[in-house]
Amino acid sequence: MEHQLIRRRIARRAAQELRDGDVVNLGIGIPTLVNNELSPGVNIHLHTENGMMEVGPSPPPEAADPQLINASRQLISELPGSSYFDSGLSFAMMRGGHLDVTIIGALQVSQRGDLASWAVPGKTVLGVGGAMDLVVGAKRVIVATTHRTKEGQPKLLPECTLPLTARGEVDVLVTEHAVFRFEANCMILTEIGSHLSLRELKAITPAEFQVHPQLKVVNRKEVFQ
Amino acid sequence: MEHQLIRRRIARRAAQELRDGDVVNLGIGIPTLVNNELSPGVNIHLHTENGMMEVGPSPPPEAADPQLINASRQLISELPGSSYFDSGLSFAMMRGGHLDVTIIGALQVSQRGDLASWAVPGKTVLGVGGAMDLVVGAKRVIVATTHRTKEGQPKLLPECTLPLTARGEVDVLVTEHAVFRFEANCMILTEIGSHLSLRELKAITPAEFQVHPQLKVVNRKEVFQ
Amino acid sequence: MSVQQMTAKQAVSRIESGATLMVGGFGLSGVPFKLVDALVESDRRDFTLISNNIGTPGQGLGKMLNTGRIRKAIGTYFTTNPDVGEAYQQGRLEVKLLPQGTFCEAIRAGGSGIPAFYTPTAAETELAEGKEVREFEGRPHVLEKALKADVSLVKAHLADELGNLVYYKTARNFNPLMAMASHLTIVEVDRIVPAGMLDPEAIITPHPFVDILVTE
Amino acid sequence: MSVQQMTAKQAVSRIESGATLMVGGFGLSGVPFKLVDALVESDRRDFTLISNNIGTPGQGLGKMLNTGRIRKAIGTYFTTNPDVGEAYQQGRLEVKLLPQGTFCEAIRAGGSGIPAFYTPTAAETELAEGKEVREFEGRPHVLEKALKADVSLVKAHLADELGNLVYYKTARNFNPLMAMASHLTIVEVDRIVPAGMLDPEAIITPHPFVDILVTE
Repeated sequence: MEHQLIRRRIARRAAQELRDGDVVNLGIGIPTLVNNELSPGVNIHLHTENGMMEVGPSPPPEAADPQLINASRQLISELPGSSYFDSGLSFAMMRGGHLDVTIIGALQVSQRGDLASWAVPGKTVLGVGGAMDLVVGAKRVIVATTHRTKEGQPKLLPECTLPLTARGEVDVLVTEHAVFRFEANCMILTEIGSHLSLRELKAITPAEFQVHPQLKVVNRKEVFQ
Repeated sequence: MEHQLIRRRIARRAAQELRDGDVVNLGIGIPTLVNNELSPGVNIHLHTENGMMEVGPSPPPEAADPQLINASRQLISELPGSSYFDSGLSFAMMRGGHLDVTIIGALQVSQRGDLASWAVPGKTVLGVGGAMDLVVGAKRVIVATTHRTKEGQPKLLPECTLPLTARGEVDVLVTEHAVFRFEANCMILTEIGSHLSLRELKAITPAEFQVHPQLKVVNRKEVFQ
Repeated sequence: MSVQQMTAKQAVSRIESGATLMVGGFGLSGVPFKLVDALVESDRRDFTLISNNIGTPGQGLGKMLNTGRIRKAIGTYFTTNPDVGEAYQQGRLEVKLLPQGTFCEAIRAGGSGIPAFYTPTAAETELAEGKEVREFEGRPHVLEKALKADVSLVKAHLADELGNLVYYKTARNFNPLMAMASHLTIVEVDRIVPAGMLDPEAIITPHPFVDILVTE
Repeated sequence: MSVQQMTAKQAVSRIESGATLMVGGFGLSGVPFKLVDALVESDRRDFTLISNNIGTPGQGLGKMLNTGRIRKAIGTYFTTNPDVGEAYQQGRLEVKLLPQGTFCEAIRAGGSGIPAFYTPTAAETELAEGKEVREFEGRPHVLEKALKADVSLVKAHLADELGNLVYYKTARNFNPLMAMASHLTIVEVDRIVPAGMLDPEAIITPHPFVDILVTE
């Protein structure tokens, strides 16, 4: 499926933002794919906000333990060096700035780095979870999202129209078409896929952004694959 | 020594306030003696604010461990069911109302139940420790103190003149001469030693107190011994 | 006070209708199912529930919802049970949503004698509406009040006879926090062991937080 | 970031003069003596020290006091070392006293992204002078600010290679809190074991709080 491939490409590009040894929390959606797309030589420490460090991969069915899950309620496993803690310490770790990176999905991102990721339009909003704490607390916030919604609506906007998760906290934004960085609430294009022109990118990006003087043009097949 | 005997008598009377199963923190001074004066059938759970429940007795010298101490920096031991925790949880336990009783010493107690216990007159005050949290947090605050200072100055006063530990938190006050209870910030004499008259007690007690209609007169030799 | 041991049925009989309840668990991990079932079988109702989520349809706290016991729910993520949305839409259920870190911290505060604290989380968002905001270090922070309850229903793995608790993997989650934050803490455990059998260094909830142990 | 292993001398070379330091320990239990000694042997000075007490004369932090390294001390109980009183009287040492529970909570807050909180402790006493007071549940509460540091010197018992920590009996005290609350956390341990050797349920400080391990 083209859609699945795009999601994987976004995850792989987001994974390239990670450094060896980073303590990382991966949000629901595309971010959960990041762990399978790590660059060679990059080992990360996975945190799950329901109270565990060193999250291991999904176990084989015979070893699955329904009490051992990640924040997406997926079955996980222990690794050497895993630790368990209560949700209070887990969020203290997040809010206190002890996570190096969170990779999180988005409904909308504004040009000043605001994130809207929890309240779906037209639905009663009955869930916020841990996203607000993650985004406020992690040292680096990487948003990994498709450039537009499934319906083709833009997600990168001058202002978010959906309820905010946090204001001005996004550091890096990775889509299937481009990579943006935020500095002093300015959105800067640092990387663009060779499959589209800057003009084409601007046409699908209502957010106003600057173009980095060393803009990288990358072959989507190579880098985003 | 008469002084030591008085301290032990006060500790024994304070111990009679404890109920089987109480979770108790014993302050420095006379309160530390309480654990040796428990009534038969009364087993208490001892908390020390430097992070341990079920504090055991001083170990024999060959088993002493300098890392295992109570808040008075005395060597202690483990019991079955002992647990260790950090100082944060220890004070959360205190301030959050999870201790049944604290027995604490006093420099002064006022007739409305204020306690002054940390700032010694004429000295630079460089230590407060955990007393304020104990007195604010414990469900019952029992003060165990000599009726007057070594120099014969009264300790039970209309108002404390020394810096306060907490205002209006004392529930029971035990001295070598009497027992007082505090209700709605009123000081009530409930027990008096048979070795002195009410008039004699009032003469050494500047604090104004009511006399309980069922005032108990107890033989100091029997009850306070 | 020393802990008491009793059946789930006896334990939940201590809970009154109209009580504020904390119930541990994240998803279906670390939920005290026996206590919840016993409560569903009782005639108690009209609860204010403090729990991260409300189970899934017909499972765990979902049963309490479906039998109309919950008047108000305070939590972070009710999306996993569509029955919650339905009850909310029909006006059968009041919902108060908190960010999960604020939810945890408010419960810890409730158990720790801290009535209120400031957090950067949710500042300048909808969830801060109507709340006091104050700047610290140049950043807006929201004043959040402690959460306390009449009764906590907690799931632990092992208890010793004194009531000291250890938990099991990610089933720990909110349970140790909730064990601190109510007047009556009822703990469902897999097994009770003699005092001295748990490693004193590994006890997560010391017994002064615990009132009742239930195994059955 | 992954933890680094180095000697005490190398570790303290990361500390700059004028830094704010947290140092664990209650009395002489749980003090990172090797780190303190290495710091005394260095040329660093002018520290703001956050520690419950300042050792005893010539022992532990007492050495730092006697060699004139401490400019200001924030803690709860300096009475056990008469040298502190002398330094204070002579104007060589600034002292800020906090109730011990407030001290703990402020450090935990500092490590947890909570800039300030309200506590009933010290309300209507001298130690609340100059602080904001506010009523909650009809009782006055004091607004207390978080404590944070540039560097924490922590004593743990065992670490695994990842930096996960367990402590030893009452030597735990303030150490896990301080491990959370600074930019650089240096931990003196008795021994480093391979990853997987510590019980995941019994790890007190997970490795994201830890930067440097020192054994020597």
